[in-house]
Amino acid sequence: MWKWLHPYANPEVSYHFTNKLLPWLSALAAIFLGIGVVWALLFAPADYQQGHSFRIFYVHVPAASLSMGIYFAMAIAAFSSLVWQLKLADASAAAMAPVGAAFTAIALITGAAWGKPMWGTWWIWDARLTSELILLFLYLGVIALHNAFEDKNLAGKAAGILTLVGVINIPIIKYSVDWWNTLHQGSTVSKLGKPSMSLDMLWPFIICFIGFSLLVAVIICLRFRNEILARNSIRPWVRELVQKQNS
Amino acid sequence: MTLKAQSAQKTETLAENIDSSVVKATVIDSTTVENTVVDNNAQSSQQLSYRHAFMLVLKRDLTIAMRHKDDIINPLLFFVIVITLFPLGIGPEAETLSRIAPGIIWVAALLATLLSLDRLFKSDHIDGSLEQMLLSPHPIFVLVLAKIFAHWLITGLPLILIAPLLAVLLHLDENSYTALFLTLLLGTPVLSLLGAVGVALTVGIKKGGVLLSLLVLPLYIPVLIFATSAIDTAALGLPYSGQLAIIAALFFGSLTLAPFAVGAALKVSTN
Amino acid sequence: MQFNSFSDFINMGGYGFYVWLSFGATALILTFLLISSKAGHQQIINQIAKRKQREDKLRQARELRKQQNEQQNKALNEVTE
Amino acid sequence: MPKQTSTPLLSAVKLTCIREERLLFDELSVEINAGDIVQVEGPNGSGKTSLLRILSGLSQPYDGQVHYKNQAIHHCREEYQQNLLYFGHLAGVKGEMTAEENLDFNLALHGNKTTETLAYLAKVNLAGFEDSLASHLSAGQHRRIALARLYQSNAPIWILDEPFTAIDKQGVASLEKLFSAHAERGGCVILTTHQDLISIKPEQIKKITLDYSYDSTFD
Repeated sequence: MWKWLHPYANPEVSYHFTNKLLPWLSALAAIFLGIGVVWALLFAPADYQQGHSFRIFYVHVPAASLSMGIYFAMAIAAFSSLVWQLKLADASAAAMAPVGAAFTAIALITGAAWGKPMWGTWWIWDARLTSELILLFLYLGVIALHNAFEDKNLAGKAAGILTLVGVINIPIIKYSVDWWNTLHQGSTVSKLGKPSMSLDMLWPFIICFIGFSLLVAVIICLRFRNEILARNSIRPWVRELVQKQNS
Repeated sequence: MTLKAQSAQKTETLAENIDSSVVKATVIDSTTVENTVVDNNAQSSQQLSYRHAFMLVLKRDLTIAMRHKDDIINPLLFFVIVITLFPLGIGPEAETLSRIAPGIIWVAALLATLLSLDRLFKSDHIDGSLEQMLLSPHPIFVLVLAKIFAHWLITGLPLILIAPLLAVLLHLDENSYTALFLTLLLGTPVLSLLGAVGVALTVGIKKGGVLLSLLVLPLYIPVLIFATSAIDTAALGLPYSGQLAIIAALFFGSLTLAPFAVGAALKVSTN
Repeated sequence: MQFNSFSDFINMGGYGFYVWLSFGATALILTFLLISSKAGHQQIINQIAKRKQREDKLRQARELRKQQNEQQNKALNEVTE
Repeated sequence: MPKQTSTPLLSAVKLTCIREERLLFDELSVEINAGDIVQVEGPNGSGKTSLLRILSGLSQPYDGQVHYKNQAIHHCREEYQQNLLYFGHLAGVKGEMTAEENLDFNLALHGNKTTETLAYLAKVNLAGFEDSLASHLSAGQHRRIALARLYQSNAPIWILDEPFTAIDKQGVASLEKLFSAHAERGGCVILTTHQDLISIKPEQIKKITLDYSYDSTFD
């Protein structure tokens, strides 16, 4: 049943496959992001309540959902690496962690920048921002654990276990923070929310979202490629490749 | 997988060395003896049930802790000192203190547990007894559970016992004492269980202490939120069974899942 | 087009600072990530190349030592004969 | 149980081990039968300890498998570990417990009887030290406490990493005697040592030589 997967489980094949995929992905990402950002900044209508500050939404929401999505993807990779001993899944999980952390940071920064004009303060212990902050800690934990081991294989396994523990905890943390937030909400705060969007807001949003997702794919591919090389540095094919590159 | 194909072509002297040393079946008269040895052994080991193994490790860990009393006292002292620092930093007004008391007690409990976690596997890892435990014929989760239970008895239980005293210092609302006791009773085992996963992951790392807090503290957040809210709710005279039920759920969830994660992590760390 | 002039566009109806901060920070972080990931490739290749050189040197040294040993042995044998 | 002389007790199948991006051994295959005494040889850092740890199941090889009676050990972990005694670099002796308590725990943990603990301690020259805390004893005495388990163990597979370190001459001799007896009973001993085995005849000893003559590449 898993036989068809076999060629892709070969590091050399995946390396070259990733190399071939990269230009196409990059081009697509550039096109979508270009259109999306220009549309979001120039052509999308201003929100009737939030005015032009609403344009932050086109970055904040994709970043926030991608930061969550990348963690789940990482958990799936960690699971397959631990259960089926797929060494490449390990490499892909290692490639994803910094990307996820970066998007979490973006979600936090844009969230704060959006919050300032809306709430009058840079930081508010809003449920979504708080869970995003905790998610950042989880990411940083995985990355730190990864760096703490010298052996990349062991590092991958340890980080994988932590990722799985984290992924079980994320829904619990999210729920508890939401609950905590409603409990402690003193003054009425206008939440960062999705007002019912009109179509001319929805379209640029979708395109931005696709653009960011493609960019994530591009960066993960770039890092995945590096991880494969680093983990297979003693293989003859890597040695040949290095010689070719350096001559 | 690919390694075989590639390296097979390039097998070198080492492989030849090994081939020459491959030990082929030498028929020995005593093979029958060997079989009986194995059978006997299998039977004698079976007699040691899960419960025996659990009690064995628990007794050992408690014995060690009793002969090393600083390990029990130091985290407790830390807990007390941290809590006395807060009134000094914030001011002695009873109202403010009683407002923040649940949070302070629980945060201090988290930190005290974190401080004591290191001992859970570290010394066993350094002197090699952890390897022996992993190689024993018992399922790892039984041994791990015994160790975590011992850790809770040594650190969590004293914390629960001393907490009311500190609650007095912080002017905790009188209605909240039962809630404080119950949340600590249900919550501190969760701290030990989740913490064990973090320690198991970092036990092989030289400077794992700081890393441990980064790994473990985010996982403690739900316990902190529900425990403090239960105490707050109790102060208002409202029922807090909902929060307690959630902490209980967290306890049972981590009780069933954490030992397996710890086992897997220990295998990685001792690799 | 939602804006009448370029300065309007920069101003974003008074929210310019926040909007440009968000987009700027995002662009900065993502560019940094992209460039560092791309540069990582060459870095790793260089590392591997360096290691290979080191290993080659080690191997040569070992062979040299082997040859010297053999010559010494020969010399010794001749002397004893 | 049918008599299966052809089944090796323990076999390594195409083991590959990579540590710190160095290839220690590649496609190593060994069969170890009942009655064998196997000595793993090689210079420092050649992967002797790694090999023993992989055989015991503590470490996972980069590639390849270890089989116990033709069954991969991760499929029969509990059965394998019932039949295994591993003795590593570290003695696994707790300083807070007495010699007797240490040995008792070690025996009980592996499902052995603990009735004759004192006798075994006497056999490793520790009579009179039963009640001393292990932290008051020397490194050599720690190792002897751990090795005392060998006298009780009825596990057929013994994997011993440098068992003679910090053991005096007399101790070494009696350990060697123990190994021969164990092999004759139908067990097997896999060990590393820097000393030569004296009282065991060379023809009885199978040797595995690890030599990192080629370092980190496959070519």
